Amino acid sequence: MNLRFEAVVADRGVDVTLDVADGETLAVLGPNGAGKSTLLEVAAGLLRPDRGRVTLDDRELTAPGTFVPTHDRRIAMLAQDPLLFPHLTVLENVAFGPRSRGAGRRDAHAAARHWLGEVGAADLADRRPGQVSGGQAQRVALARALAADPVLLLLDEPMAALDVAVLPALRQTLRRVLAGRTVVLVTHDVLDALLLADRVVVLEGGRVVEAGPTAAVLERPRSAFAARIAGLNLVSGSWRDGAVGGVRGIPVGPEPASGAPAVAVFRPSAVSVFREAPGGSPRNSLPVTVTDLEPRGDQVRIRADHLAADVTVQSAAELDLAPGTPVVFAVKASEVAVYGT
Amino acid sequence: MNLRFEAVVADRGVDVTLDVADGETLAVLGPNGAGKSTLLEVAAGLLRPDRGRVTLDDRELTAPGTFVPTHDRRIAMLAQDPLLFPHLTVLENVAFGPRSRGAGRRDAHAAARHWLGEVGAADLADRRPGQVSGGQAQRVALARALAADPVLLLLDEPMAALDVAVLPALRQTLRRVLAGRTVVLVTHDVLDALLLADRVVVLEGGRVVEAGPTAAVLERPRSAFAARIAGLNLVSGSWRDGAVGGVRGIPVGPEPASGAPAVAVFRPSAVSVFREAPGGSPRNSLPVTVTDLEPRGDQVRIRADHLAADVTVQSAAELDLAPGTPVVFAVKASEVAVYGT
Amino acid sequence: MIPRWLYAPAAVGAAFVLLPLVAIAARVEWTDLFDLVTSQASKDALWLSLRTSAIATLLCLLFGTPMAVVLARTSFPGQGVVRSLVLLPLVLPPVVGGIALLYTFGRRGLLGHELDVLGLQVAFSTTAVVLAQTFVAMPFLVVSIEGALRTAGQRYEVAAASLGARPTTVFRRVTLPLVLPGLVSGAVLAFARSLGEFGATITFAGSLQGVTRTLPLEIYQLRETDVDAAVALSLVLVVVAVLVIGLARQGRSAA
Amino acid sequence: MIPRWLYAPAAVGAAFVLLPLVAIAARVEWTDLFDLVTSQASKDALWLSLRTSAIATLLCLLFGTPMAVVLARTSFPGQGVVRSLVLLPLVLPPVVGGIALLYTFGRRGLLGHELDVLGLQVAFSTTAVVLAQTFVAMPFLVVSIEGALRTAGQRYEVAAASLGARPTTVFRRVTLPLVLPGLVSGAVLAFARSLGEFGATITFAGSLQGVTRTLPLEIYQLRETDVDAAVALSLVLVVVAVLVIGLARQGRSAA
Amino acid sequence: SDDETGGGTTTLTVYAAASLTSTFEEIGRRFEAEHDGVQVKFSFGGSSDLVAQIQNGAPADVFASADTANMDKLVAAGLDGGDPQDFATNVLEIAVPPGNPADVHSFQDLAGPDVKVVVCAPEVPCGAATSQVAQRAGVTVHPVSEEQSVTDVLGKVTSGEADAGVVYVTDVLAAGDSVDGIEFPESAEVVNTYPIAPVEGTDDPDLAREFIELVLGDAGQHILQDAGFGQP
Ligand SMILES: Nc1ncnc2c1ncn2[C@@H]1O[C@H](COP(=O)(O)OP(=O)(O)OP(=O)(O)O)[C@@H](O)[C@H]1O
Ligand SMILES: Nc1ncnc2c1ncn2[C@@H]1O[C@H](COP(=O)(O)OP(=O)(O)OP(=O)(O)O)[C@@H](O)[C@H]1O
Ligand SMILES: [Mg+2]
Ligand SMILES: [Mg+2]
Repeated sequence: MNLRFEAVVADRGVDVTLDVADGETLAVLGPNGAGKSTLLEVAAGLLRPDRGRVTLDDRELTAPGTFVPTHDRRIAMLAQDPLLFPHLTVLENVAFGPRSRGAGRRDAHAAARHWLGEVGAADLADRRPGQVSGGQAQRVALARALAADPVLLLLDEPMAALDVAVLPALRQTLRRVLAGRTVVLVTHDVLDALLLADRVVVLEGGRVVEAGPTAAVLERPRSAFAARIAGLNLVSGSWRDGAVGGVRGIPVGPEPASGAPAVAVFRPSAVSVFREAPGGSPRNSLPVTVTDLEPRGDQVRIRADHLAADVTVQSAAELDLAPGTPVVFAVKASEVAVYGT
Repeated sequence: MNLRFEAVVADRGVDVTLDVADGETLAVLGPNGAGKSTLLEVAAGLLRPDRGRVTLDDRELTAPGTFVPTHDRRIAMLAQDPLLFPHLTVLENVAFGPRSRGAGRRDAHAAARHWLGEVGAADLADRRPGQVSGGQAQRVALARALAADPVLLLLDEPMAALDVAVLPALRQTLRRVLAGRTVVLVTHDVLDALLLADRVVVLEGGRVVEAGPTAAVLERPRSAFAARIAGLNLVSGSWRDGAVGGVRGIPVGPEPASGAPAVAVFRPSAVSVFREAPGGSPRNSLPVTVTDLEPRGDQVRIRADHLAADVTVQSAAELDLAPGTPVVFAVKASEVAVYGT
Repeated sequence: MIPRWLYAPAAVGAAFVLLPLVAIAARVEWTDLFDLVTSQASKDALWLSLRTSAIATLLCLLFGTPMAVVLARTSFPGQGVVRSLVLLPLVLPPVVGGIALLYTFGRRGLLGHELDVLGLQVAFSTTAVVLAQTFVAMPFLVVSIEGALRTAGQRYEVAAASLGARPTTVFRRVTLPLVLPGLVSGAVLAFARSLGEFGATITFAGSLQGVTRTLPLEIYQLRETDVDAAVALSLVLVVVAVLVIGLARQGRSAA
Repeated sequence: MIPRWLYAPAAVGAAFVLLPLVAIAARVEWTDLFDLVTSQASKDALWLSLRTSAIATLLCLLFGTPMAVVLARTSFPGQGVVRSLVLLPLVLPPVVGGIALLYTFGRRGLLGHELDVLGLQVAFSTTAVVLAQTFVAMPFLVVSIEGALRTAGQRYEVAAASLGARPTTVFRRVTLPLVLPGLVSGAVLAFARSLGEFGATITFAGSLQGVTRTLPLEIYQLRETDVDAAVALSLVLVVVAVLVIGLARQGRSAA
Repeated sequence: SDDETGGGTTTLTVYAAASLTSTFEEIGRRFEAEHDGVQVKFSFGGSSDLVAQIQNGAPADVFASADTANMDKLVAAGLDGGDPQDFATNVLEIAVPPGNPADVHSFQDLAGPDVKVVVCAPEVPCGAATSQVAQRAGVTVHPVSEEQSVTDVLGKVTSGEADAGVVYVTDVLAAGDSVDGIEFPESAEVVNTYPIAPVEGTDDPDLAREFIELVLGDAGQHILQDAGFGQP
């Protein structure tokens, strides 16, 4: 199913146009309040946009004069709140979708058990929703959405409350079940986007600020948000004298015209960190102030202003860094990729 | 404030004893359903344990014959559900704690504005809870808990729904406000534990399976869960002939007695991955099946059974890996640390 | 968890409601009660009351639940007016309600001719008792269920719809079970109100033993000759009501 | 979102409740109505009804809300029995309720002596009207609010307590605002029931113009001589009730 | 209308004023004893209510009214199935709680400032009679309540709430020990008359007539007089 989406919700400041190809998984990224949930609500027919059109293949779902009700859209939605029906057991909750689509009790329960197993919640089948933990409830809700066998699946941060121990297994399940399905996945986790999504859309302030194949967006982020989640550094400005905003780099693709807007992108691991500016060799030297330190395994990511550098734990210790410490980020121009925007 | 905690909740299979020193932040880690939220509920006086005792300094909060009501404990709790009061504005929600403790309207509002600013939600002050996004609501709830100025702060996955763009700023805020406070922080995010917590407790199946200073637990994890979130590989078994469960390694600290239980721990980056077992050199060779691939920046983490290996994207591409591919993990014995347990 | 001082007004309120019941019970000649209760007239009246109240409650559920759903879940112009009007039997003195029913279903009423053609004589029959009870009890049910629907919100219904459940399925498998507590208390209220109904019944249905003389009418009649007996018989009503309310609560908490 | 077929029974139900009102309205001589309504007796009765019903509603709120909270938020042995008993005035025929009040607050009642000592003479006074109305209206309020409290759950109250709010603060700033819809509909029900109260009033308080003769009593009295006038006057009651219900809904949705 | 209930019994439905409840029930039992397979069912109530019900199609065979005004309404509506006949009279009496706490001995005493008197409202028959008596006696009574029915007046007196109430002599008798009656001479000037008539459209006019005959006959009159009713 091919989703064409176009909607304006004025009072939430949302104005989004996007397409999802048949069988494609689209990840929607963006900061809190960007309009991600609103987008899903419009697609699911829970919210009538002020203007807009939602089309699934040739079927108009939302259009001027047309509004297909939610239950007829064959769109399943899993929102941030699991909303398990409190009067049904976990098993009956998951069997709800199949039963609603006409399956017999026995078949529906079999399907429900299958999906509960897939999300690692088989042992909860006979509990009431009030008797499971927050993460367990979210897993059950995921099973319930999957069991409904929709043609378009809308997932709103499905894994935010799940523990890391089940995440890989669940991601695998999702990969398998999302393959060949048309899916819109709202997520804060760049790993989900990388592993599950074919394409990525980044929303900011209710508008699409970036869109493209996952790898391309994360490797060539143009928006600060995308750069942030991709773990890449991004400096935007205009291209002048071989530099963007004072950062020298190598243009990728056609060289931007002088004065044209461009972004410079470089990996945190390409950044060297000094307490004082190093002399001599031809580097970009960016004086910054440390704002945050994030251990990452045997590395530490040093965030400073809007940039990041990855150094070893030993180096970090030797540099005696703490938030507020002034440092110099140095990066070789050959490590900096420049894109026209 | 020094928290001493000891509780049995039989019908949830929870039996936990732990201490939090004055001014210390304790991170509680563990899989879904491990009993983390239950622990917080008992501490907050929302649940009477079947047996147990909760003491804050010398004040018995929960004990046989004693049960101090929640509001008198000076314990603030932020649960997974933000539960903003729907009839109050965001500002009034945050001002609720100060006002309840007797502050005047003006002071309470000033405090509320301050904390809203700290969590980056100042512009939401006049909205109703129904008009903010999921992540925004959680941020406001965090501000509300902080504004209540408790002597013990209980946080249950406070940042699960927050976007990555605000996380570093918020972590910094938390670091600042948690410093000197007594805090129990339930989290799924090992970064939170690393950055915010002095000590870590790992729960599994309702019991404490590991406890200790954060760095120690994450560097020397004894439980599978801790190892998993620390990103380290862990093989447990008995120590025999210089190997634990078939993995040779170097004992750290006193060498375990032969046949005594021990764990072997090694970093994923120390693992080399082959399609076929390499001949000759003295390595541990572990035949495994790939279960998952997780890109991490310019690396890919390959999960196979319960182990993980980090390789470059190029190597992963050359190896042509996919879930289900049989591979061999090889790791030099000198890279494997062995601890008696 | 509740403020301690709340117990004081609660106790005063409870005493205010319970003392009169105690006062009644204290006056009853318990020895006479047995004869009274087992008299044919009392048994007829009790049985008639139970039957008609049960049917009236059923009618209220059948027609009142949809009304509550329409009021709570849709919006149409004039909805506020309709809601107020539907609640009117609450405020109408029951005797006037009885007159209104006569004006509608009586021989000379609005629908009298139509009913006559169909060979239906509604007034002064057991049917009239049921109609009178339904009329006065309906608002109780509607108010209870509408309140429950509003408090429950639509989030679960939305979730069900997104799983592909059509409105009827959502209604049956999500809405109704969710508001079951409201439904039960609405039904209990409606049953209780039907059981106690007097004014509309006597006006619209008359008071004929075994046909239209329900327990309250029997009590009223007894009061003409023997106040103490009337009071004693009303204790029977009280016991029946307590049993019904108790059973409903039980059933509800078991569900 | 609601099943289409639900509209059919809803419409039948609405018609059943509305037709009798139409039938009444159709019979009223509108020209006479004005004279009738502006007669001193009617104005006295209306004014008395409004005053007493308002006070009764207030008393219900003051004592009924705490009862509802105690029933919904605590558990004690015999709670089920207390709940059933508190609901009894619903099912007690109002006349018996009036007798019970006489047995309690009357000169020779349970508390008669105590009240006498205090110099309080309840019977035949406006106070008696208010007590009778409070007695019959109380269960409506308690049921509505208890239902709302149960549906709302305790999660927000727990959150408030963990922010350091003592039970009184929680009650005032969280519980009450959360159940405001239930509170308003309970108050509307109680007011409506008070406004329509007849049997207990006449039995307990008597009927004297300006003192105890409320609108329903005036209507009943008028009915002896002129049924049409009585029906016309009851329309006034209906209009007042609609206004009150309408205003309450408005105020509630504005809040 | 005749109801066929069970084993071929015939039902006679009698609508009678509430004040006739116990006497008519006794007469009914006697009638059933005399007529095999006949069951008498009563509907008691205020006379004006009963007329309104009959006008709206209530299935009455016989109507016994507590005053002539309501019987006239039935006749005016053309629903009488035969001429109404007077079968009893009733006069007013003062009812006081046992022991007569307010020391009431005459109708004039009712005007005393400390006496709590309840009467019927002028709109109902007993109230109309009371105000006529008061007028003739030249006494202005300030009642604490004007009740809707005799039963309500009696209720206030039996409960001790009122010091005195003006009701019918039959009501005082029926109330037994719970009230004392005080006769007063002015009552003779306002005598209330009870008429009875078959109802138009009855399925069994003969049975209706036979019932009326029983009421008018010696047996019926005896029962009525035992209860304090006078002879018309
Ligand atoms: N019911 C509502 N009424 C008015 N405004 C709303 C409502 N719900 C959300 N908003 C606002 O609309 C904007 C978009 O919200 P939305 O819920 O779509 O964000 P989101 O991208 O899903 O955020 P999050 O990551 O926090 O869930 C936000 O500014 C939010 O405050
Ligand atoms: N109200 C309840 N009644 C009975 N059992 C419950 C209840 N709530 C939770 N449980 C069970 O108790 C155990 C511990 O639950 P708890 O909520 O403490 O887990 P958790 O560690 O917080 O998990 P999560 O990470 O998913 O939030 C689980 O097995 C859960 O299913
Ligand atoms: Mg959202
Ligand atoms: Mg939890």
